[in-house]
Amino acid sequence: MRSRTLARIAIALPTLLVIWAAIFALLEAAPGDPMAELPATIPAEVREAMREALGLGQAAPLRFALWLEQMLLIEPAVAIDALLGTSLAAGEARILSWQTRGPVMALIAQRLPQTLAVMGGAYLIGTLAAIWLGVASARRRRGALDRAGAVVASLGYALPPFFTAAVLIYVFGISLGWTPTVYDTTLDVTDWASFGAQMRQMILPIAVLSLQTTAQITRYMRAAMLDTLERDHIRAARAHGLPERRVIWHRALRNSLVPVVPVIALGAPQIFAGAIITEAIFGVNGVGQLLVTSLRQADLPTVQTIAALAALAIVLANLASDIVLGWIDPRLAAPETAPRNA
Amino acid sequence: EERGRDGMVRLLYWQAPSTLNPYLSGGIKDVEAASLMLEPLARLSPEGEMIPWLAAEIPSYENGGVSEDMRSIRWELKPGLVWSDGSPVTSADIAFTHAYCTAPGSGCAQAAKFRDIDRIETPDAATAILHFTEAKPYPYAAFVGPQTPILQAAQFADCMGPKAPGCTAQNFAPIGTGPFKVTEFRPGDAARLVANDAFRAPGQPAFAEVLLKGGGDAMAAGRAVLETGEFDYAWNLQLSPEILGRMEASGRGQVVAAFSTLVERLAFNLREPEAAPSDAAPAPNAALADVSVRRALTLALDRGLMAEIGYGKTGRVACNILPGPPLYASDANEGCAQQDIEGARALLDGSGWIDADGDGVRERGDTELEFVFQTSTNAVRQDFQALAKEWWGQIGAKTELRAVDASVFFGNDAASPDTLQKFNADIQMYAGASDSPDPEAYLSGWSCDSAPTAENGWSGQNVGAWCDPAYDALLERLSGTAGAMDRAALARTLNDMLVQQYVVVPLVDRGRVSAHANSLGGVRINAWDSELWNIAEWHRLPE
Amino acid sequence: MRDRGTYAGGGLMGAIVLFVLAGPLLWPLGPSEMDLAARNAGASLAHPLGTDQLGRDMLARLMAGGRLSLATGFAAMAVALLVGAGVGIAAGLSRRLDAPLMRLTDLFLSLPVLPLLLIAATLFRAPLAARFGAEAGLFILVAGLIGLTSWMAPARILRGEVRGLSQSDMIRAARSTGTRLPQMIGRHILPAIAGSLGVAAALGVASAILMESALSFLGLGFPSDIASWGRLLHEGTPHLGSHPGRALWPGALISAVALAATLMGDGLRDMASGGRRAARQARHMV
Amino acid sequence: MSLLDLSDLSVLHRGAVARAVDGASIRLGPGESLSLIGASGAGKTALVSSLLGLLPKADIAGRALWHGGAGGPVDLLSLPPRDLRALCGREIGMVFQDPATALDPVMRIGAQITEPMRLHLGLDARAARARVLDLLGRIGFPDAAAAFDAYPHQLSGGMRQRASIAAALAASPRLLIADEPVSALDAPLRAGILDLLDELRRETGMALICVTHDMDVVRRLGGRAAVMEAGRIVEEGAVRDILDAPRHPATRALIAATALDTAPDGPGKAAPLLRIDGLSVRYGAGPLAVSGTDLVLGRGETLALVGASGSGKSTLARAALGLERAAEGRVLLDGVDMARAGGRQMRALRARIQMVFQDPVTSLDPRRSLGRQVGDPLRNYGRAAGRDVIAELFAQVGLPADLMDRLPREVSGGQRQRAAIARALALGPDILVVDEGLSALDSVQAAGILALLRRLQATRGLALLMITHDIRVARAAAHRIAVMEAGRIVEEAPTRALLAAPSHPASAALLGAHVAPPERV
Ligand SMILES: Nc1ncnc2c1ncn2[C@@H]1O[C@H](COP(=O)(O)OP(=O)(O)OP(=O)(O)O)[C@@H](O)[C@H]1O
Ligand SMILES: Nc1ncnc2c1ncn2[C@@H]1O[C@H](COP(=O)(O)OP(=O)(O)OP(=O)(O)O)[C@@H](O)[C@H]1O
Ligand SMILES: [Mg+2]
Ligand SMILES: [Mg+2]
Repeated sequence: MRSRTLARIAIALPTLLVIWAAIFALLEAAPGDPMAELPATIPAEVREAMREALGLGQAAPLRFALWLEQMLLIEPAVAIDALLGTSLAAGEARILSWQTRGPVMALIAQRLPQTLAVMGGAYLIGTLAAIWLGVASARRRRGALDRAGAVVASLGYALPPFFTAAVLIYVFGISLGWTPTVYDTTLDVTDWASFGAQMRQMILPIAVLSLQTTAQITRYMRAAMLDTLERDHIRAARAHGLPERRVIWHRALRNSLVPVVPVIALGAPQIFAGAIITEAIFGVNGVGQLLVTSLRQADLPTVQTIAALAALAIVLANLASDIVLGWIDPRLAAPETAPRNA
Repeated sequence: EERGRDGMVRLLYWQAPSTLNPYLSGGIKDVEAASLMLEPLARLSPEGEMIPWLAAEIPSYENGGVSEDMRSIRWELKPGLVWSDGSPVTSADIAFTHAYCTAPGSGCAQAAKFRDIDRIETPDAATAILHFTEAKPYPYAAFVGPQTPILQAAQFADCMGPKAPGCTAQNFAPIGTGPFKVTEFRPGDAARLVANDAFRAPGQPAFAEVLLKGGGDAMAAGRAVLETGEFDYAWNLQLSPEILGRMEASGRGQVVAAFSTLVERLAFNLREPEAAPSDAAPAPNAALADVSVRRALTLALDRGLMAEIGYGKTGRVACNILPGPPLYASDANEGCAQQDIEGARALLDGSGWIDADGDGVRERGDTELEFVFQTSTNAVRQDFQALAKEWWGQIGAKTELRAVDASVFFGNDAASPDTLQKFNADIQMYAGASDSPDPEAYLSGWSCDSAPTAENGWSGQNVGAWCDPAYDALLERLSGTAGAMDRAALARTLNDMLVQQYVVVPLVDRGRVSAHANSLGGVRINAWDSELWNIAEWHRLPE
Repeated sequence: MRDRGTYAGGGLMGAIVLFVLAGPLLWPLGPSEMDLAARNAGASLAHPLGTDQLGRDMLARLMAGGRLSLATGFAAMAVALLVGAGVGIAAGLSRRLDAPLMRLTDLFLSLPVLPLLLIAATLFRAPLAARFGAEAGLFILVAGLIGLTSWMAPARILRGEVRGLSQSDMIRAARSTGTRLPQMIGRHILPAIAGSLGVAAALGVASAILMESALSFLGLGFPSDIASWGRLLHEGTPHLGSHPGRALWPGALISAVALAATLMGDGLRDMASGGRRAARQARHMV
Repeated sequence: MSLLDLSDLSVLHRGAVARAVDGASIRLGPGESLSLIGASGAGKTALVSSLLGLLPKADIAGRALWHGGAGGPVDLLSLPPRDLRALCGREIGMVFQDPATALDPVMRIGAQITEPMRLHLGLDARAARARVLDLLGRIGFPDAAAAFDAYPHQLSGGMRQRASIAAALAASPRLLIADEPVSALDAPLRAGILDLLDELRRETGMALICVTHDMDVVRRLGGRAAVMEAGRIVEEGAVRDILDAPRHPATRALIAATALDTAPDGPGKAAPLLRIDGLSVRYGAGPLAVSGTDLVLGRGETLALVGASGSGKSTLARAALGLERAAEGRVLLDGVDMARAGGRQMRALRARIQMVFQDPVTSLDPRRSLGRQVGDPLRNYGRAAGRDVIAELFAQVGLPADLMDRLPREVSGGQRQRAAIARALALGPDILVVDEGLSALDSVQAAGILALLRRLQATRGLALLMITHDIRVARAAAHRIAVMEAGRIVEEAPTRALLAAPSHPASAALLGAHVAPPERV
């Protein structure tokens, strides 16, 4: 088991490199120009000089190699320096954003807290709610709750965040005035009042995001739960006198998490990568918002770095999902037993 | 009155500044944010007139500040100026700023403004003489306006050339002479500033703190000022007039607009068929070569309605491609707001464009009046597209609409077929402006050699590839003419050539639109300079 | 009795399809006819759902947009599900293909969507238009692009389920009786994963409808004068305060499609799990 | 004083035409044992399942008074689910007919057994573990700790059945309902478990209702017996009376069929059809489940593979079909190496060797009707699979044609078993591997199937590899017997020779436990 996990991690690393290279190639090939935002009156030769200064004169493979070195060696060294006060990375060139000309990692570090708070909170709430709702709908199949769940889920995944956010802002931000409409990233939580302010500004984006999360996961949960509840071992567990709560939340839940874990893992990287539209609407300047603005301005180093970290999160999440799946259902972790000619 | 008496002012720049050094970014948002700290020698007033700022007065021929041969200009600093760290501002800082921006490898975004400066002479601490490499009839490019403020030599001395971008600490907190100084800057997110104790005007600024917040979108920004009152000032509210009107109606704030030269326009693709960007891209419709077709298409537009639908009070019908400053605006094209469908039809009938085959589309010979009309994706532009399609349909021309993502359309990526410069369509719509009150640079964008071609890497502003030697000759004259009146006359003639030959169709003169809370006093929105140009005078109004 | 949900889903879907297909035959106004005098009008006899900022009738636009949205929604969902289920099943059944396919999935999940779409559109727009004609080419492009960017979730979800199945006696028994791969999938695997498949399909339709509008904002979707529901919703959202109908109607329609698809997906699952069929059969025999 | 008072119980499955149980009445006292016997599909499972509310979709009528509780008698059939649940496991334990599906696939065996025990007896984790380990040992797991930590799929069929029994016994119920509890077990284990049940009955006063079709088991359990036919209890009385003087024709048929005649002599030196050379199979990193076995099966020959539970019989069979990857060795079918055969060749080979899996429930697709599944092999090879063809296959194994449209979970255990056999026969294979194929069948059915196989052998030269724990079946059917122990074939000889003089202790143990005269109570 452990060696298999290690083997997976070993294969994840080259995968990641390939993905990073693919992202780089993609960004290279995509249309876009870091100078596009500049006034049209800036003459071509000035633009050219600015491009040179960004390092765009070098060949693409060379730039990728440089980025890779910075990503794998220099940035970790900088992080270690920051933590331990060493000076491993002194004087080394870090990955610099083309927009801000500052280190990309510093930008990401600035953005991560709000993304983690909002996305993480929303994802946690959304997932838990989804599991509860999915299980409850499956138990009382075709009951009122199941029907209501179907409607809520349909609304949740049919209504895009830009719409739900607008409605919530309109109702709670403008009409009732209960919540701020712009997220204040400079707010420091120091006392109860500022804590309250923080909660108030988080609640709407979290509501929007968790509605989406819930909508998507709950249906999978319900379907899986329905399948499980029809199985004989659930019948057996009941015959052994386990209380229904335990049968459902322990025996059946674990069995039905198999198809749901990948769904949860699919969305989890957003906790780090941010939810682009929701962040934009509420002005939660998280990683997602950084990614969009960087994309809009063709700030390739920033985009590449965020995409690379997101890829890392995705690969890790999927790895975790595989490991968790193997742990939930040992048959999935079982080594090769199927012969050829399958 | 006491400095900092009014507490905090909250500004919402939904496109958040990503650096505070305007030399490393030409983006307006960055330039505006930097103008809280960094100041130039002279600014432009909301009317487009130069006003001395750090300079004691505006140098001119009359006062001898500009030399007879137009090859040098002499600036005198106001006496007693100090940086926010207390050290004096000297002419060395001016010379340094020039050196900083022209140092090779820095990628200075404002290099064009310094281009013709040969050297800067600093006879004394208050005087800087700019010597040009050639005669400059309009010598006010450098150090005028928010793009080229003065940097503190002491702070940026180690940031020359290739080292410029890496000087994060400096770029994110430049020391300036302006009313505020930075305490915290999070690029792309927020900046906090406090009043500059060393600011030269007593009792200014009225605010002790500035919160400059970014993020969200124009809608959220408008809402936060006009509807919920969370912020005092919101910048660049490109929203539909109904929405702005509705927001304003909630009574917390007001929408303000200012006009300069930003004109939404149509360009016709006049490229020769063989000069199409690539084999795959079809050649533009040859019908456009007929000026009467261009004119008919123009007549069919109801520009008044367009301005009203798209911009409301923040836009006005543009009959000139150069609508300002007032002296430069031609009055030869009045009445363009009037739609004339009948006239357009008659014009087409008269020049042989008729619908012979009865398919509802006029043609002459093999050429059908069928056009591909492209622009960037943007709600207003799509509405304009729909309107034009409708009206052109009424005069017997068929239109296929295309919208391209703005970052691609304006991206000028040589590899993409969908850029403004490649002009892979027959008609396109975009906005352009002169970034200086002097229109020479702007108007030279229609010279023959500024047509984008494969050879010049698809750069140049003459996207329609219109070419008229007479226009080029006039431009030549403009570049040798000094004196505002003469220059203005020439500029008007050039403008009229463009408009009357229907090379471009100016549609709407777009204002800069912002909003401020009713409690915020002293705001004078300025489209020629930074909107924050007079923030030192802003103050809280009593309830 | 137990089929009420499925019937309700089918009925709802039928009503929506009828609305978008037959509606335009009955309603005199076209989706791009402008009534510039009646811009931003509220509900009236002439315009029961009001008009937009150019005076176009909202009802007509909803009907016309619905055709586009439904067609793309279903086509794109089908593409995504076909690719996703294909990859998921292949990875679940074959140990050898599992790792490469899942890494490919990771790759696609990791690629930033926006540049990917921009490139794909630049590469394929012209060839597709040349091959299938402008409109069909665009349709294929849009459905393909949406499919291309949304097959990964079904793939990963189904793979886990199939992997579990592939270890079962049931599949062993099927294999030993000479069941070929296509039959294996059709008879045993698809019915077993019908639950997740139904959910993925329902989700897929709704998200494809929304995604189409996102594409058109990038200039990659259909031209702006054809308004899909997603686009109408997007355009209407800022007017929530003054003309809520402009956003609520398209929003309600998209949600209704999603709900109908969800209910039908539930029915699909029931059918696959066999309970209903057998029961009916038994009743027939009485 | 009675413990359970069942009167006039009827069960009608949803959608079914006939009642599965039709007016059954039973009375049971503490410490008493009741064997429920009857033909496959007679309604035995339906009867016992209805008691614990396990048939939520069926119409159930009648009364089942339970006197075990402190507060007077309660009617199990009308008890609120919550109260019924409290009774289940603690007072009434249940062993399911299909042990494979009754175990939670994602939980370790130990945890599954411990959970209800801790719940009902309020034990702490350590005490519960000790108790379960003890129970597992008593129930015949030599390595109880390994079994405790195993997942169901890692166990052999017999092991799973025993784990199920352990789970039912965990909380020391006052009544144990066991549906075919020992059908998959070899003789020594079976004896051990019956002893254990006896012991519990005597020590704790546990009452027992045991569904079985094995008359030896009935005799061994003693007490009373009830015979079911078509949902009715047709005869009831002391075991001795029933077995020795059956009155009802159904009873007589069941008992008569147990006396299987012995196998004819082998076909002599037939050409080897299936040849297994030095085959080894390993699961993951575990020990070899099958190690270096050689086996030859000739045309028209029947080879019985016997061996203790978990000795590797099923594994060997699956490997013979190419369903398990061989770590070493080869399987030659008609001289062709299965592992090397190309796709087309492999398909052709597959049609020639078919298998009846040990567990009919898991080997049938729960979502496909029996008729379709029996027809699937034919469809796979492009042969006609109309309803008439399938009806014929059904008839061959004694299944009524109206079960064609039922799903596997809608028929009885024996009916599922027969459907699985029909499926394996559909292609008319040359070799049939039957893994405990008769264990779920009553004696009449089993005899019928045996007769069928023998007929096929005679007419078509079918070669049979029968895996069984029932020496009588081996004796009745096989020309040769191979004995497996711990993954190896330890002895192989013609049936008569081996039965007369087993040379390996393992064989002797298997035989011995059986040959010993059944204890009479
Ligand atoms: N869910 C169901 N729906 C319809 N009929 C069913 C269902 N379950 C069982 N039956 C039928 O009810 C009858 C009794 O089934 P039951 O399982 O009680 O038989 P059994 O006596 O246990 O037989 P076996 O010894 O084969 O297990 C059978 O004819 C069977 O086909
Ligand atoms: N999937 C598996 N993973 C790990 N171990 C397994 C697996 N399947 C079987 N085993 C182990 O392999 C050994 C042989 O199992 P097998 O099923 O072949 O036994 P068997 O002889 O058929 O027993 P029974 O008569 O009880 O069915 C057992 O110890 C069992 O625990
Ligand atoms: Mg039974
Ligand atoms: Mg076995």
